[in-house]
Amino acid sequence: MNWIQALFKIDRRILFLLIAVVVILPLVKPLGLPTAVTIHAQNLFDAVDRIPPRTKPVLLSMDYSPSVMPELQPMSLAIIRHCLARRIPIIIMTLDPTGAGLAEDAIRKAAPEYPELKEGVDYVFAGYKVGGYLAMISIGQSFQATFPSDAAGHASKDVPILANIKNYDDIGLIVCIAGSAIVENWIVFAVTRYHATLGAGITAVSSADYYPFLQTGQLCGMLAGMKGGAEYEQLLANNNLSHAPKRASQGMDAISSAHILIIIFIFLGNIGYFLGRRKKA
Amino acid sequence: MKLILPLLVLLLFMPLLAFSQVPPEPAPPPAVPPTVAPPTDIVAKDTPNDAGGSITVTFKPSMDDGAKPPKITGYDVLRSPAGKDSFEVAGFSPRVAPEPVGRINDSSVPQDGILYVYKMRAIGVNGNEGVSALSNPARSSQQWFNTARINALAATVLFLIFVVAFVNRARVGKSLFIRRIAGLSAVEEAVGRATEMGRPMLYVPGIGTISDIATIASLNILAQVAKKAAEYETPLIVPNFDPIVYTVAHEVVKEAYLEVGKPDAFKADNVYFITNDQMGYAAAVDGIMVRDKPATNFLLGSFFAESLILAETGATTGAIQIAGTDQVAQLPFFITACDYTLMGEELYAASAYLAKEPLLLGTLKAQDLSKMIIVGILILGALVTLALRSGWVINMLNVG
Amino acid sequence: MFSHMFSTSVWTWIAAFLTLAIFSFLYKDNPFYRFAEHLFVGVSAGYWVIIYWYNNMVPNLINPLINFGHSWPHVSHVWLDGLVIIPGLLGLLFFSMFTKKHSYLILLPLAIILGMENGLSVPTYLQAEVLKQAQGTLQGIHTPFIAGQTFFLINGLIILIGVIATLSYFFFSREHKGVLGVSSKVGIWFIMLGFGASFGYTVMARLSLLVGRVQFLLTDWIHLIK
Amino acid sequence: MDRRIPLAIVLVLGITMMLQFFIPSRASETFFTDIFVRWGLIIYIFALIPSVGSLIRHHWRKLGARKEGWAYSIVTLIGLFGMALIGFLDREHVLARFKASGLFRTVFLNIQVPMQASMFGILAFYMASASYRAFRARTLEATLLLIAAFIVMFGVIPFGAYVWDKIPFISEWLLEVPNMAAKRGIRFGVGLGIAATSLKIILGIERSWMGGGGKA
Repeated sequence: MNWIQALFKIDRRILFLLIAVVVILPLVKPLGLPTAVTIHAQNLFDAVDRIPPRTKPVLLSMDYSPSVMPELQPMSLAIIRHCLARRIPIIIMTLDPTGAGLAEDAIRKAAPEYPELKEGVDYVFAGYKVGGYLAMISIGQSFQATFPSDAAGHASKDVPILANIKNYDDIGLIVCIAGSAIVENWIVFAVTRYHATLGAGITAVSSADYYPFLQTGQLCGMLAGMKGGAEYEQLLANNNLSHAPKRASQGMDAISSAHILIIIFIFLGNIGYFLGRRKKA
Repeated sequence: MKLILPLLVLLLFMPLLAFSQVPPEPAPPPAVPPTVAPPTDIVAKDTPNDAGGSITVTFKPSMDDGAKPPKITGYDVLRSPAGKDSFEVAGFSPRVAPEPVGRINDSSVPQDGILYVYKMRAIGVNGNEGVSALSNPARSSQQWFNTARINALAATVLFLIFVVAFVNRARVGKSLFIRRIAGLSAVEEAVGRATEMGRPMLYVPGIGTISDIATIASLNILAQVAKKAAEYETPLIVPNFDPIVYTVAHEVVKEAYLEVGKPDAFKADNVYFITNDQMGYAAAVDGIMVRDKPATNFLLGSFFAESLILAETGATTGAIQIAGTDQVAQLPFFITACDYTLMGEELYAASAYLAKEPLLLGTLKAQDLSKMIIVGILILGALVTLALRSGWVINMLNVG
Repeated sequence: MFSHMFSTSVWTWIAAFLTLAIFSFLYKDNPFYRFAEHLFVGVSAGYWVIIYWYNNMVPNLINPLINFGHSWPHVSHVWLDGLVIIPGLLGLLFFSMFTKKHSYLILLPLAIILGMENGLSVPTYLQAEVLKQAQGTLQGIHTPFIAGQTFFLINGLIILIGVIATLSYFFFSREHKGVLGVSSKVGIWFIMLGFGASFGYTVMARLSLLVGRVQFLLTDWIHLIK
Repeated sequence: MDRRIPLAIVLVLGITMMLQFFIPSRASETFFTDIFVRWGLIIYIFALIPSVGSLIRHHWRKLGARKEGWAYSIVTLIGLFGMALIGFLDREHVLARFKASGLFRTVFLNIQVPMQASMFGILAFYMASASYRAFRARTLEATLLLIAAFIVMFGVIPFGAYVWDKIPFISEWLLEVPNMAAKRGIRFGVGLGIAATSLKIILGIERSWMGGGGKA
């Protein structure tokens, strides 16, 4: 029986081709599979949404490197879009030496969608700060001393969004997006020491370590992995805040369909194996 | 360091800032924030088991520590040379409750051997604060033995005794039984197969450095494989990731050819360095697999994400693959894509097994004895925990 | 029109070409992959040479010797700066490997490295892998037992049994028969369940990296996804 | 040279380092960072020189002998020398690691990084082909492997919870209980194996790193 043998040994190139198809298709033509929003993503969304427009800014710290970009960049973009749409000022910074390029990239993508908003008034990239947690303490002491100028070199006192920030008290919410333990530093120094409010976006692999902090309320909300990014995008769309392409949702579609394809293949392989064995016996 | 000093000074002036923000009109009396209770029982002690420069401060938390909503954010630790009143902030501790005692290491002690005193300041949510009484004076010093590592020392000495004892038993000629390890019995067969087919063998020592013992184990196995390759005159390709591993691999293979009396058959060009880049190395080894079509691939050593790239490419070329690593996370990939997989410890046992050298086998016995002791400790510890509700076995295993 | 559909940056084109060249290996080995692979090896080897040169060689060997006595913050340690000449000279011995008669000289720098590394690993691994793991296993029973969490206590006990069974699989000095045969069999079951789970979990991480690459091709290079 | 000299060095340094682990004093720390770490780095760098030399020689010979694929060797050599040359000339940009400018970084980001990322991407395909080929219920062990992988793959995607809402829970349990037990058990053996191998080298029982001449 030829078709049994065919099931048993499908050429791996056919497998590869199908994987490529199920990964590419959802990216080009989004399936729009529904994303169940977790309570932690909802909480983070609410924390941002509660900030009154044109008041205290959100401080977004993009503390990651390009290697985890597929998982985390959509989260940063979603937060930026949320702030811009709601007219909540947003200050972006990074504590990762390779994060500057990613931050600039995110602004370059999101800002043109809101042509009426101005750099320096509604959003700004403050730049990279060396020193990890020392920089966090330093912001608590004096934001102006920590960031004497923005990344483009304008003196902070001349940048409207930065001019009146003295320390964490003038910040509505901190959101840290990271793939490493730096989130824990934010919790210890910004939250415990300076009682700032903190939300986080974390890679799927490390997210398990942070659930305890959600219980204690030290994190007001959390996005976990590409799925977390997809949830936030879903919330933006549900609230009619942004209809920009949902990168993480598309990515999740691609990942889900690839998983299902692999599962189907394992299934086919086993059916082929059993039928083939029965025939031999 | 240069950053910290001004920060500390700034921190000292923080209370002043609180004053400067007093509203212009006189506040109504009930609005005056109640003071927060200070922490008590501040005890300073030299931090044990360190290189000096550090004093450990313990304290009983403020009465307001456990309040809900929180009344305090944490505690500042202030230090001054004893007898002087020049306190500076030396550290910060978050809230302690429900723990009965707080502990913080001040590792910025300026000088060993000088007496310092400490006090602590509870920082209220509203900027008010409660300052404790002074601690006892204490001085920091360095130690010459880490008492927190006594159990590690005991384990090391015990293990050393086991190894030496079993090696001596082997030396006087007591025979030591070692069970069959599937992947290793296959080595001979794999070499023979490559020879029959007239195709080369590929030996990939992984992307570890020489400080990874898996790499050393791999080089030990390479010595055995190279000898067989030299005997049968089967070409042996050894691409390298790490420079030092390359130099050793080169020596090992060269000596193997020398030992079987065929120094001229050694081709230096077959043992070479590729690149110190994980994926660059993987790309190049993939290239060797599909172009030189080795009949046997050895993937032994320290492997990371590239494990499956190499193993899966090798599987499609039809080579027999013998893999082994101590990177537990990569074992699932080797198991699925290779013919034989040496898991963790089996990799270390391999060179002893292949060399059939009684002295080398001795340590395997020492390892087995140690495993029996571990099993004993685990069972005993579980019984003590469940029967006595006691954690003393757990505490015994505490390491510093 | 072109700039609507494609990137106009030469570097993006290069990156896209190399990405496709690497992926072409999935079909079969071909000149594009071979080109990319050889370029990868050359460029990355050059990259690491430069990184090691500036980050290790210059600060650790060259600067201490050039600015002898000035580079070290603690005056009492100046002699340590001078000592770097020793590993420097030992390092030169690596060149002996290309000689026929004196190649044994590389054993000297190797002996230094191996002596230090192996000495370090004996107590470190006994502490980190043996004592710590034993403690963790027992802690997994103790904590839920004290807190009265039955589900976690059962998990802790299953882990204990699994650890002992797995350990018995690695018992070399006896045939796996009798009690040892049974426990090593159970050990293998645990290993297989664990490896399967770990394999399944990794699929997600690898797929998200692939998604990232495809998104690069379809947004930065071809402007197909808006 | 007497073979006993390197053996003696290994023995003395090995025991010194073992003792260092238990001595927290300042002198011991200085020894660790300023001699152990630093000397290791310097020796490492010197090993890189003959290593890259061997890479160059490998491709140079291919080129000289016009062996199959010699043209590709030119690519490797150009890449190697080109990158090194840019690095030496563009010293400032290499050192200013936090700026995304300069030719050295541009080449790194647009040649090396995309290829690294693509190799990682290839992994996703290989996970699929490896699981298709290997996850067959041939034996009890293979079946366990298959079932665990199956459940966890279902558990991590949203679809899994639609099929049966207990799946994410079971997949987490598999990762946290049997997976943890197996890894711990293996790591005990690894720890002991590492300590044993190190001791064998320090005590001079295992000498294959010295080549054949080091026979016990």
